[in-house]
Amino acid sequence: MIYADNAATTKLSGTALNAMLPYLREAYGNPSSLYSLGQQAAEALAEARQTVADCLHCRPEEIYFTSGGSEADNQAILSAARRGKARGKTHIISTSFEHHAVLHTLQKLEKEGFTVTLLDVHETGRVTPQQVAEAITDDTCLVTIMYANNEIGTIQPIADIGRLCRERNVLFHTDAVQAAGHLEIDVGRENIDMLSLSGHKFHGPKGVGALYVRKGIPLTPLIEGGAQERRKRAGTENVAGIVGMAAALKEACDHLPEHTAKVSALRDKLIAGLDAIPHGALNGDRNHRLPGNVSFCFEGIEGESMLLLLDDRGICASSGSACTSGSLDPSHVLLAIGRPHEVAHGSLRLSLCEENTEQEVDVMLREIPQVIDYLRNMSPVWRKLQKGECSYVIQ
Amino acid sequence: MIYADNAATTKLSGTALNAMLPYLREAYGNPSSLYSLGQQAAEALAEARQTVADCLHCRPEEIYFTSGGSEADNQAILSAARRGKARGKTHIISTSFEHHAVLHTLQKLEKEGFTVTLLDVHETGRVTPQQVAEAITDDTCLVTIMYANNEIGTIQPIADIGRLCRERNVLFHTDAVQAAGHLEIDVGRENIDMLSLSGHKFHGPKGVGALYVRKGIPLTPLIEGGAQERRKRAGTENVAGIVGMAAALKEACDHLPEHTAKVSALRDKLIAGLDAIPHGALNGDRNHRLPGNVSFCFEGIEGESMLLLLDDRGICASSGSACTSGSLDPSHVLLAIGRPHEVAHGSLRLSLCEENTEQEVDVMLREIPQVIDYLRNMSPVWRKLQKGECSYVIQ
Amino acid sequence: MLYSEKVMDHFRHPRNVGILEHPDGVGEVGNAKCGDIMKIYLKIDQDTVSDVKFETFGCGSAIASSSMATEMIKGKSLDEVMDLTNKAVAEALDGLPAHKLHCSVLAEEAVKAALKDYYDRHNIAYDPKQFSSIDCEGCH
Ligand SMILES: Cc1ncc(COP(=O)(O)O)c(C=O)c1O
Ligand SMILES: Cc1ncc(COP(=O)(O)O)c(C=O)c1O
Ligand code: FES
Ligand code: FES
Repeated sequence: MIYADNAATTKLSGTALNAMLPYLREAYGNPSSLYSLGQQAAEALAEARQTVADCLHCRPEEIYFTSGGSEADNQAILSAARRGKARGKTHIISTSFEHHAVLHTLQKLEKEGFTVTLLDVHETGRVTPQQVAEAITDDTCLVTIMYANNEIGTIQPIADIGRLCRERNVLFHTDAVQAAGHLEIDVGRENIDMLSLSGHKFHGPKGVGALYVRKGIPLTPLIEGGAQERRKRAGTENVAGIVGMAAALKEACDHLPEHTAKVSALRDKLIAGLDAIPHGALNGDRNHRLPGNVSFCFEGIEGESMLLLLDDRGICASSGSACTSGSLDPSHVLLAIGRPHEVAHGSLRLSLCEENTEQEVDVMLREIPQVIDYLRNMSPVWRKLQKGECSYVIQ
Repeated sequence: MIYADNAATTKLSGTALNAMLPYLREAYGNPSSLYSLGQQAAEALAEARQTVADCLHCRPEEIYFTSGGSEADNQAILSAARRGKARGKTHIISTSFEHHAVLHTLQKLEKEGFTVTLLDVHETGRVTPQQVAEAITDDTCLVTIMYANNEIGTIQPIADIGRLCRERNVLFHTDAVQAAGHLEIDVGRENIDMLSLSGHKFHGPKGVGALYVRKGIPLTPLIEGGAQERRKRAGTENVAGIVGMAAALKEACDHLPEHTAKVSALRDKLIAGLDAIPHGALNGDRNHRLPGNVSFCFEGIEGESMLLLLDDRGICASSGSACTSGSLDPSHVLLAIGRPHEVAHGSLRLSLCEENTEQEVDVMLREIPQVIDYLRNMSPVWRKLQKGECSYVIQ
Repeated sequence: MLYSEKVMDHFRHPRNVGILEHPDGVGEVGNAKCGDIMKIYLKIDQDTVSDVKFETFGCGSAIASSSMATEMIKGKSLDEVMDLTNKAVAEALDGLPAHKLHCSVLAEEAVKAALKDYYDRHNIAYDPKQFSSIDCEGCH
C-alpha cells in the first residue's frame, strides 16, 4: 500500500505511540486528582504543554489542549468575536478557501450580525498582505487566515500579515493545522495571536489538538464545566492523546529540515511527472507550497472514480479534503482559485510524508496516468473535448 | 496501591486497549477517506456506534460521538435551549447538584435571558418527580437532571421524570456520565430524550464520550466544520478512542449484574465500617446509590490533608469531585444536601469498581480511622468540639 | 507534584504540633466555613519566643505553613517575629501553588494574632496598625 494522503491524516509514529502507552495502561490517574497517580498525569500534561510551547516558541501557559483542530478553530474565532463585540467591533477578515471549521464558524457569526470579508486567494492560492491591509477597518476585530491550505498546500505570507495586524491592533488567528510539524513556526516572530493545530496531521493521534493564545488575550470557553485548562476548556483531559501529540510534534520539529528536504524532493518529482499528463494542471503556487503537497486538476474526469481505481492499485489518495467527502459539491478551495466546476471535480491530491519513497513515487507516476487514460476513455466530456465540440479549460 | 477513585476516572480495561491498538497502529485511515484504509476506520466507527446504541437500547443513528461528557452536556443543553428559544420557551429545570458541565452551561444561558430553576435535592440527594411536575410551566423547554450524582452517588428517579416530561411535552436530558456502564439504562423505556456519557468512567479511554439524541430531536453543532457525525459534530473522529469506549461499555454492560453484586457488597462493607467512626455521616440516600459510591463527611477535619495522608498509605481517594480540586470552595453538592460549610470541608469519597477486593476494603477500614484520628488531634476545631465549646453538627 | 518536597515533609512531619498549657499568647485565624483555621500558642521569655505550638484545621499546605512558621519564629526575638511575612513562609517551603498562597498568609496572621494577644494580655503598648492585616476578607 502506498499512503499518499497525509493531509487527511497520518500514521501515528512509533515514538508517539510509545509515549502514549503508559497513560493507556498503568498511569491512568485523573490529572485533577491530588494523589500521586493523578499528579503523575498532571506532570505528563505539564511536560506535553512545555513541549508544544517549545515547538511554537511560546510559553506553556499560552497553550490550551483541545479535541482537535476544528474545536481549536471554533474556540479561537468565537472567542475573538465575543471580545470584538464587547468593544463594538463586528467585522472579521478571512479568506475564501479556509477550512470549513473556520468558514462555518464565520457563517454562524454572520447570522449573529457580524460582517465577514473573505479575501480572494487568486489563481496562486495566496492572499497578499496588501489585501489584508486594505480590508481592515476600524470595525475589524479579527483576521483569521490559514497558515497553509489543506487541499492545494499553498503557504500564506503569515509573518507579513501578522506584523500588519499587530500594527493595526487587530487580533490575528491562523489555522496552522496543515503547517504545524511541517513548517518552521515562531508565533512571536510572526506576530500570531492565536494558532490552531491538530495532532493527527503530524503523526500524532486523532482527537486531540491545541490552541495557542498569546498571553493577555482573553479566551472564552467553548466547553464549560470543570476547571481544566485554566478554566478555558472543561472536560477530563485526554492525557494519552495529549502526550502522544506532544511527542509527535517534537519529533516532527526536531527533524524538520531533514524531512522537508526529503519530502519536497519527492513532491517535485511527482509534480514534474504529473505535469506531463495533457490537460492537467497543478493547483496553486509552485513555490510557496507545503513540502508534501501535490494537487492537480485533470480535465474530463471525475475525482471519486479516480480515487477508487487508485485504491484498487494500492494507492491512497484524495480529491479535495477528506472531511467533505460526504458532499457532492466540488471543493470550495478549487473554486476559490478559479477552477470552473467541471474541472474542480477532476481533482487529485497526493500528500506525502517522510515515510514515502522514491520508488512509491515511481509507482504512482506509472499508475496515475493509466487510471486517467482509462477514465477519460469512458468519459463523454472527454470525448467532446477531443472532438473539439467544446474547448479545453486546461491547455 | 488501592485505587478507590473510580468516579474520577478508571483504569482502561485490557479489552478496550486491545480494541484500540489496531487503530493506533496500522488502521490509521481517516473515516472520511474513500479508500479501503479509510473505510476500515469508517466501519469501526459504525460498529462502535451500534455497540453503544445496543447498550443504551437505541438506534445507532441516535448516537453522536464527542470528546467527553462535558462536551456532550454542553451540546445537549445548548441545543435544547436554541430549540426552546425558537419556540419562545426559555425556562429550564435542573437540580442544584449537577456537574459543573451542566451548571456552568445553564449559567451561560441565564446571561442570555433564560430562566433556570434548580430543584432542591434534599438531605437524601434526590429530587422527586413531583418537584419536577410542579416546576414545569408552559415556558419550560428543557429538564436536565443527572442520572446519578458524581460525588455522593445518589440515583435519581429518571424513568418517572422521563415519563412526566414526555407527558408534558418537555425535552428531558440526563447527564448519565456516572451511570453508564454501572446501571441498567434503557433510553426508550425511561423516556429519555438526550443522554450524555463519558468513556473514562467505565474503563474506557479519556477524551471521548457520546451523546444520545432521540430521533426527530434537532441537534445544533457545538463544533462547526466538516461533515462528521452527520454534520452535528465536526472534527476528524478519535477512531481509537471511540472504538475503545464502545468496547469498554459493552464489557461493562455484559457484566452488569455480576459487577453490581460484587461492588455493592464491597461498598456496603465499607459504609458499615466507616459508620463506626464517631461524628461522621454517610452523604446521600443509603439505598438509591451507585454500586461503588461511598461518601462521608467527618467533623473537625479537612478533606485535602486526609487525601494526602491516605495517598502516603497507598490509598487513592477523593474529596468531592476531581475536577474542582483546584478550587478552595467546598463542594456545591455537599452544600446542596444541607451540609454546613465546615462539615462539607471534611468529605471523603471512595468509589469502587469490580477490581477492588475485600482485602482492600479491610485495609481502608484500618487506615482511614487512623488518619482521621491523627488529623483530629491537631485540629483546633475538633478540640473545641470535644471541650464542648461548640456543638457537633453530626452526632 | 502539587507540593514541593519541603511542603510534603512539613505536612507529613509537622514540627511543633500541639498546644501549650499556659501560653503567653494565643492567636487563632480563619474560620471553618472557609476550610481553614490556624491556632498558634506562644511562650515568651525576655522578648523571645521560647516555645511555640500550633493546631491547624486545613489542607496540606495549611499544615505545612503552620509548621514552617513555628520553626521560623522559635527562639526569635519579638521584633524578628514581627518581621515574619507570608512570602518568607512560602519561600521557606520552596513555594506554594498559586491558589494555596493564602495558607501562608494565614500562618503569618496566626503568628501575629498570637503576638498581639501577648501584648494585650501584658498591657504592652504597640501600634495597632501593625496588626491591621489580620482579617479574612482578602483571603479568597
Ligand atoms: C456527572 C458528570 N458529568 C460530567 C462529567 C464530565 O465528563 P468529562 O470529564 O469526561 O468531560 C463528569 C466527570 O468528570 C461527571 O462525573
Ligand atoms: C486546515 C485544516 N483546519 C482544520 C482541520 C480540522 O482538524 P480536525 O479534523 O483535527 O478537527 C483540518 C483537517 O481536518 C485542516 O486541514
Ligand atoms: S480563612 Fe477563609 S477567607 Fe480567611
Ligand atoms: S487552608 Fe484551605 S487552602 Fe490552604
